[in-house]
Amino acid sequence: MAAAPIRLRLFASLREEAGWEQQDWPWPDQNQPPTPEQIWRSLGLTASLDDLRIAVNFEFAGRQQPLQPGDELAFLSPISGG
Amino acid sequence: MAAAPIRLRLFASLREEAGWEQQDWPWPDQNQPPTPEQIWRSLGLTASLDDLRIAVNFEFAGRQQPLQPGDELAFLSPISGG
Amino acid sequence: MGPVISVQVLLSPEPFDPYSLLAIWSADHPAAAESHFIGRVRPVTGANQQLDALELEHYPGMAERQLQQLATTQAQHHGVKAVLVQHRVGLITPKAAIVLVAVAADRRGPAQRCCQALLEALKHDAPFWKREWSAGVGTWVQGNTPLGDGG
Amino acid sequence: MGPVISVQVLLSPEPFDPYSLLAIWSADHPAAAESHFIGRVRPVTGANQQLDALELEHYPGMAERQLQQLATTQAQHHGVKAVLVQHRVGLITPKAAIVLVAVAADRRGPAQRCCQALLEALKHDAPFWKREWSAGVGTWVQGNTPLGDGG
Repeated sequence: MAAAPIRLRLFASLREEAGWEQQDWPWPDQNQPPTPEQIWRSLGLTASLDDLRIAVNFEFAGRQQPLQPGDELAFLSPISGG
Repeated sequence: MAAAPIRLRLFASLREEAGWEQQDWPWPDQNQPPTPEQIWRSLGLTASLDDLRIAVNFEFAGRQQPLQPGDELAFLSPISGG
Repeated sequence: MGPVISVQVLLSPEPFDPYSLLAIWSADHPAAAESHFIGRVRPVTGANQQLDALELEHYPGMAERQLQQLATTQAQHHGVKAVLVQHRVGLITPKAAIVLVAVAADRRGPAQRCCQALLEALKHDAPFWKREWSAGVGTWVQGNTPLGDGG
Repeated sequence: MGPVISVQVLLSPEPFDPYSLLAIWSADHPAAAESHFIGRVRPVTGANQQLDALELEHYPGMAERQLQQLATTQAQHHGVKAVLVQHRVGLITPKAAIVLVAVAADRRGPAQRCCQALLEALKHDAPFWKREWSAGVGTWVQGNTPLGDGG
């Protein structure tokens, strides 16, 4: 049975630049679990990861955090809350 | 015509220690106008002027401020507002 | 001349409801940032006895004037648009509001800093004296409660 | 275990009245010191155009969770008794309240510091994004407004 894909999510300006809101990223056929940085590179978007924050399963995470099948991974442009 | 007396006022613990709330201090027969410090000394109260603040006509004032006939002079124990 | 600042200061022997005062004041002074502080009577004395009432004595004439001056000075210093101060005097029951300070400004920083500075100013420079009543005995409070260290 | 802290956090697409929320919350959490902050929509954009509406996008699931975590962390750090956060999402008209932060504590210092720190935390660490709508054009706001220098 194939491992569950990773659910990718984008918001606000990043979503509009990319032209998509969410997509499933198939769990790769490799020895090491993928990292947010690896996935970001594979997406081919213009924004630099240095300007973004990463959330894994609704919590902030580092760009090298090993992902698990079925994780929800979000790339977040700078926050402007409150 | 005699100059108007100085109106003295005390509040809170200071009033209770002194046993009076206000009194008129007759304008003195001297060349220099009296100062709050001079008047405080003449009252013979136990509190030290170092622990008090002085108000003349509803404004904080220094202990050497020359007084005018008819001034209202208050000695204020430490404030505990708000 | 600087911009017009609204400074509204009231002393009152009657209980007040901070939230309805704030609602009315805010409607008159719409701003992007509002900072408030409400101080209430603690139910225990400084000596940890049950408090029956807090008595707040003031110097009539000077207290109003000082509050107005302190509020105006802080409002100008921090560049805010409006300040509201409501202060109880007389006998106050436990948990009732003693003081309300509200500041309206264009930015959160000035609103917060002005509210904080004005509260400190009126605690130290407005002629009020507190007496705690407990079991029929009144005790004058010496100075202010500390700001508190948090944590 | 530390003392029980009440942390109440709500996201809502509906307008809210800060003062009636505060009145209800305060009755449930009586305290000697209450500090509040209300942030409202400015009537002009960052580019000084008339603002028709502010759109506030959030990351559902993460935003609620982050607000709760930030509020709990700050409440524990500052040793306060209760925290209330109400935050709008969606389209918001000028002058309407976006955010309300309220803190109840035993002392004014912790109440004020916690309110201020929590506001900064949620401005920087809760997943919200603002878009200004003016003359039919929407512009994403890059980062937060500065705290402001006052004066």
